[in-house]
Amino acid sequence: MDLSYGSEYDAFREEVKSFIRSHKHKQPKPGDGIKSQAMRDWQSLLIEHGYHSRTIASEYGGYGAEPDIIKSRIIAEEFGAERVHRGFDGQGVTMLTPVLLEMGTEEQKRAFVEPTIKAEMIWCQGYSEPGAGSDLASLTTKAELDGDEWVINGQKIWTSTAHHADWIFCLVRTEPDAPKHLGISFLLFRMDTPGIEIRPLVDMTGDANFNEVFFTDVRVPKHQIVGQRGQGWQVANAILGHERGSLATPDAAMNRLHGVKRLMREESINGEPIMSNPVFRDRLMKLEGRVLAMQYNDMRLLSAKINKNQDVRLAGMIVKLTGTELRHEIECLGIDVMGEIGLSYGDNPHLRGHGSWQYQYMFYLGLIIGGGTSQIQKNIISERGLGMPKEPKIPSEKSAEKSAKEA
Amino acid sequence: MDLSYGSEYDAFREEVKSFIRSHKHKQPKPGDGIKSQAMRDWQSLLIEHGYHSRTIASEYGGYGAEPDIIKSRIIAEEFGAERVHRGFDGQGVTMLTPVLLEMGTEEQKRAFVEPTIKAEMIWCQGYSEPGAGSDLASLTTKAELDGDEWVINGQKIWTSTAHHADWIFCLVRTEPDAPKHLGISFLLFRMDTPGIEIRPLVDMTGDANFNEVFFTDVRVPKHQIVGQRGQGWQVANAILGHERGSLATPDAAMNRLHGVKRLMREESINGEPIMSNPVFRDRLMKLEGRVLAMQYNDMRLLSAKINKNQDVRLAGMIVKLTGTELRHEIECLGIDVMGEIGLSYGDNPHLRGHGSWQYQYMFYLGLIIGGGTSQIQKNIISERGLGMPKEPKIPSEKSAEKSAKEA
Amino acid sequence: MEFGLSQDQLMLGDSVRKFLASEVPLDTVRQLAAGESDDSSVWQGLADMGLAGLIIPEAHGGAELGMLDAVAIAEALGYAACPGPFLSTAIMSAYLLNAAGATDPLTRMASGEYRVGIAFSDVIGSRKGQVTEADSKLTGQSLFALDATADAYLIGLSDGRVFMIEASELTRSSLSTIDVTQSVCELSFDQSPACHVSSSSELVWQTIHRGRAIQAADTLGAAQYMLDQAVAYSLDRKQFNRVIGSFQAVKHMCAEMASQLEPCRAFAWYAGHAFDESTDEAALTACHAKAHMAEVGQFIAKTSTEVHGGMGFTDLVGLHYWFKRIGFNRQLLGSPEAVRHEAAELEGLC
Amino acid sequence: MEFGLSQDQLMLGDSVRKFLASEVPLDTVRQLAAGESDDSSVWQGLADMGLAGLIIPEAHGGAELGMLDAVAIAEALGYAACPGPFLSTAIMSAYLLNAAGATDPLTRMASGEYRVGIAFSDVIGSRKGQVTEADSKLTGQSLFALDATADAYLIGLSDGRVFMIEASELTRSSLSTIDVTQSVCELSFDQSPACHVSSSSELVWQTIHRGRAIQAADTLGAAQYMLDQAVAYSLDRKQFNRVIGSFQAVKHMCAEMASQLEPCRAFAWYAGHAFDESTDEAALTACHAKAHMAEVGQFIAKTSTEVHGGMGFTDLVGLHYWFKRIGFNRQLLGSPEAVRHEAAELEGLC
Repeated sequence: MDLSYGSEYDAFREEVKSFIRSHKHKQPKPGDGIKSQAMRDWQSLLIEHGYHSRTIASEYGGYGAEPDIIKSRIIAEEFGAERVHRGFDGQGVTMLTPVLLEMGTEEQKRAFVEPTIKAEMIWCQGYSEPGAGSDLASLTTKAELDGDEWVINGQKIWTSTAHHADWIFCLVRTEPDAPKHLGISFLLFRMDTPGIEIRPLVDMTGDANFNEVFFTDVRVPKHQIVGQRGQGWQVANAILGHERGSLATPDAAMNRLHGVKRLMREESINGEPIMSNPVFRDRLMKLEGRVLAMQYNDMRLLSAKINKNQDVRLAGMIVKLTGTELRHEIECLGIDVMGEIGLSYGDNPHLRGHGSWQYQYMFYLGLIIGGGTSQIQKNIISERGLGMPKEPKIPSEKSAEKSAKEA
Repeated sequence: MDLSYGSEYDAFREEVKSFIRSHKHKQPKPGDGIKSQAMRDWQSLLIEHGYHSRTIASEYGGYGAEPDIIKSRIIAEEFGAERVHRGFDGQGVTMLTPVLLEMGTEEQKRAFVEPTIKAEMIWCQGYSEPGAGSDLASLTTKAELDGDEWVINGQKIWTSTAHHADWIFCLVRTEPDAPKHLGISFLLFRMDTPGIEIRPLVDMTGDANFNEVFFTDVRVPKHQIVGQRGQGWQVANAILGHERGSLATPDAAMNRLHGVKRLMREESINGEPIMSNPVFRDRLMKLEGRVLAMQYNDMRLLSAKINKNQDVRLAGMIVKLTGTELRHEIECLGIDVMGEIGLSYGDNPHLRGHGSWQYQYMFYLGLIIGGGTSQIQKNIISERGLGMPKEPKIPSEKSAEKSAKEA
Repeated sequence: MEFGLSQDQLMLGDSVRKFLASEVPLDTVRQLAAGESDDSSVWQGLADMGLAGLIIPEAHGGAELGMLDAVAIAEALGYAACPGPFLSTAIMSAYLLNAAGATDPLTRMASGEYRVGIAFSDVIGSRKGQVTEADSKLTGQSLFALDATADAYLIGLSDGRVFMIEASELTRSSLSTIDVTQSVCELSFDQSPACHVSSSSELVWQTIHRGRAIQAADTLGAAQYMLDQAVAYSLDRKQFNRVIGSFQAVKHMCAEMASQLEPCRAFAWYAGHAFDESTDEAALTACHAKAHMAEVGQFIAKTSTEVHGGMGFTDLVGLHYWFKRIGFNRQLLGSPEAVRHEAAELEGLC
Repeated sequence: MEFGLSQDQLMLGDSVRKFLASEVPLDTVRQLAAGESDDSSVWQGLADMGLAGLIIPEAHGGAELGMLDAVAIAEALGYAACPGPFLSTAIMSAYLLNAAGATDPLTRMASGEYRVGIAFSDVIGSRKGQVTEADSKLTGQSLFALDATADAYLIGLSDGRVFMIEASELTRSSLSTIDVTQSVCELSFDQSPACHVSSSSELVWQTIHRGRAIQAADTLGAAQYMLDQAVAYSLDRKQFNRVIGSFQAVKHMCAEMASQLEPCRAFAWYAGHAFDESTDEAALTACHAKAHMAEVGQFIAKTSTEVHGGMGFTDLVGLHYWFKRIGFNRQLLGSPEAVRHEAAELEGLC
């Protein structure tokens, strides 16, 4: 057990600190949108110093460093400690770029990676459909080849930032007769292509964090495909792995737990601070124990990235399920300790923490559901983590009909 | 809403009270076994006054009264209030007698009912097998007809009171080629028949509350069957309904909860009674709310027996699941409030309540499992209570082989 | 012996449910949420059915019914997430005013034209500066008063006295909460003339406990709606070539909801009945019913949303209005922890 | 940066696991349960492997290893439900005696021939008459002392002083608990001559917190055993023509167990490490680890038993010895509620 990063990294940490000190006045301000010049300038500055897109080759616009998990961690720690903007992190950066680098053509890499990481080209993701959520492979949005163009018809849902996006990376069914996982392709196209309609999707928080996107005879050049026809499922799954881990970090959970502690110290009822209520304090301590377990689990996961002999498959697999549920319960405690004030929302002047408690309570319920519901997570943990059998296959209606016809 | 039983029952209640006052000195003492003369005398006395086997026809040894749920309830209330022995209640009385009266031949009724209810003939139940628990219909103990006798081979498990029993009512497979629910028969035979071996089954409480029973070429007269060959499943299911409700009565749960309250008042730590600990008190109150819900639910169930228009299907279906889990948690609180003293067991002189807390904590875990595990209960509630689909059928290996052969 | 709702009560509940199904659809709630309307026309409709005067004596134009009737109605209102001041005007204020002999406003309350809100925070647990009284003039602030558009308010002081004050005599600002169907506001008084109604601490608590029993029933109805919707959605929605309601995980989620919820029905009924019979344990039962239903409701609100998957998170099916109503009932008039503490006090355990 | 067990620690854990698998089978526990043997031969075997002297300095014949090593071993001991005074003699007494400079008994303790039990109930929370001291003579009773067959005991007084007393100088009676693998007893003193060891309240609490970290690791191991058994049983047992492990309900029960348990592994490691590094939060971490693991352990003990169906309830598979070991660890050296309260105190929250 050695929790230090080693003296060779001390110099690097100093370098990061020094950068932050001298440059943090240039970071985007709260109001600056993802398309503002301030955001783009900051993004370029970060890449230039190796604090963003650090390991992406310089020929594609990145910094071109060797992967070093500890350096990445140090960057995250220092930016986090100083609450300095980490740079633009949209789905184009986190999800599309890795896949392009792995499976894109040289032409695609050159065309898309640099503008994407520099926040000059904003992407949205077109995966989920109203009828294909947990069962993503059942998607029905279809693309038919008509000469040199794909003609796309169908609907996507849960498309965040669709209204800001310049481009979309999108799963569509191109081989209707193939088995369902093998009939999907991965297309890239502009969001201003005729035939695309965006409808904001208001959720329980009252915000439109997501959109529905409708495609009617949307025509897309044939070559804007990543991988081969029918390979879209593998391409998408390579990216999905990237998404799930980041939904519930234990450090954020601990920050929120400290927020509950502050609330309990500051709020009083009948002149007594809530912290003096042993029932709430016991709930707080229970949650703290659970957050600590997740924090040490997270250190173990980090360690396994550096020390290749450590097996953390199960430890990684449970993070999304456990982390989102835990976070939901922390937000719940924050509400409960406030009593009726905990109900405040919107423009209520008695809001604590800008209304974040109720908002996060709902938003984390959304995260429990999104990115693989808790039920899907439990399937994965039991099957891939514990070696238990898959759900027995129920014959699809189509194949049932087919075999009925053949019989 | 009318919670009184009506004035016409006041006289009946007085009658019961008066019986108890004048006869309770005759009840069996704690040491008296189920085969003691004291037990048999008490049993006969109860039947004679209509406080046991009340609605069983007098020609079969019962009291011969019309069914009256309120009178039954009054009897239960008064005996319960005075903590007077309710009479022998073995599986022969509660499970076999109703089925004999419904499905037995006249000869069987005359032969078995009277000695059974008078505790002169003790029964045990032979249903479960090591390979057939939740899936009872998969039982493999077989009975083959050899002349005028069934020849039984196989094994039963969870057979309580097997070592005291004179007779067994037993499910055996008599039609090996029939579909599994249709190949079972319901046999009655003496426990001293050659070829029967009883092995006590020690459980986690340390007691042998159950037994394993092994059959090797046990020969049983052909006519000792209830119902027709292959009808055993229906016969057994008629009885199973009787068993499940009685596992978790809310009144018993409330008694135990009051026991926890006494413990919390009497036990102290560092000179402070446990009751002054707000965390335990909150848990106590939470459980009390849940017990109250079950008590009022129980009143609703009673009411529906009297008032035929009330629909309580779901309210009845959830009792076993909810009641056993609740009871397990009450016992757990009893242990927790005692700290280390809560660990006491066996001959430990610091036992509280004769060690009942740990014992019941384990025993109720057994009941959560027994009589239909919580998983089976949830299947039933969702399917029969909420109208959700049954688990899709997985072809049995046998039939899979069969269709493979046919193909 | 008959435990349950009478034929009349069943019919009353049914007629309210039918009215709400046709007259208070989800769109009503959405309009409220969008600030495009208030709850006045819904309330007038309910008043026309006799709900505003439900427990008001016939002599004052009411139906003179009891708390069990009110419970049956509250369940129906919760099931529809129906807006309006049933809890504050029709139950709490009507009960208190009548019991205190301040019967003047009752007739107008029964007709639905006059709404009397409830500001009892100082009694239940005060946050900051309490309301003070001198010469029948109130000064201070009252937070989270029930009904943001009432014509008058009953103000509960920390010593248990109750004053009534016209809305015109105070400064009022509406407070946004998660639940748009139940309005609350902040009241400010500055030497505001008020009318003494009662000095009985017992009476104000009796009023609060009645309110809690009604909240329990309201949450029961809202939770039943969410369970019904979860089952229906699971039988409609397909994934992996099956309706999701055929997956054991989803079935068991629904079974767990039903197992927790079903006994609450009898509990809520008894809580209402206990007031009608003035049984000793009426207050205790109301505390337990409120706290227990809050916990069960929270579980069902979350679980039903999960069964709905992403749809449950969106506004498309509107499920979240019920989620929030359950959350609102949980915190108002005493959180579960606070109410359980009161229950323990009522039992003499602390 | 490396978070986890070192190569040496992994090998140590493995060798203990192998030893236990071959030398301490379930039969050993059954014999203990039947009163047919005591834990002395098992303990000698563990001592021969160096476990009795694990944290004792080399100068006194020990291995001079740390708390993280001890955690790795405790996990293995819990996994096997292994009897013996590892917690009391090898960890708590060895640590306290060495830290207090009372090093005389250490060599004999390291060899396994001398066992020093722990009687700290008066420190953690006294039940009745506390032990009093006058002129180095003890009078009173100590309940639930760890190790019913120790050669001597460390007695913690409510003021934090610690005395050591030979078993021959006191009256001892063994106390039955649910867990046959960890023995406890009641000690009675009547002017019994004892030896002053320490007056440092800080030291006695440091000892208790170390014990708690070890208990957490022990429960981790026991719970891991129960999870492993549940998965294995579910893949073997058939009902309705399927292994029960193919039912989603059973799969999800196992997934929930794994989800709660897996992070506890890193937690237990860190709890050991925090003592080795003497970090400020070592005591707090130990409290949290003990309380959290007690809750997770209880969930797994129940759920694994349920997955086993009736078999889990019987003695046939012996699963209940682990169920009870987890229950024992929950209550001894502070219940979860008590330990969480201490954690809040350590953080200055109350």
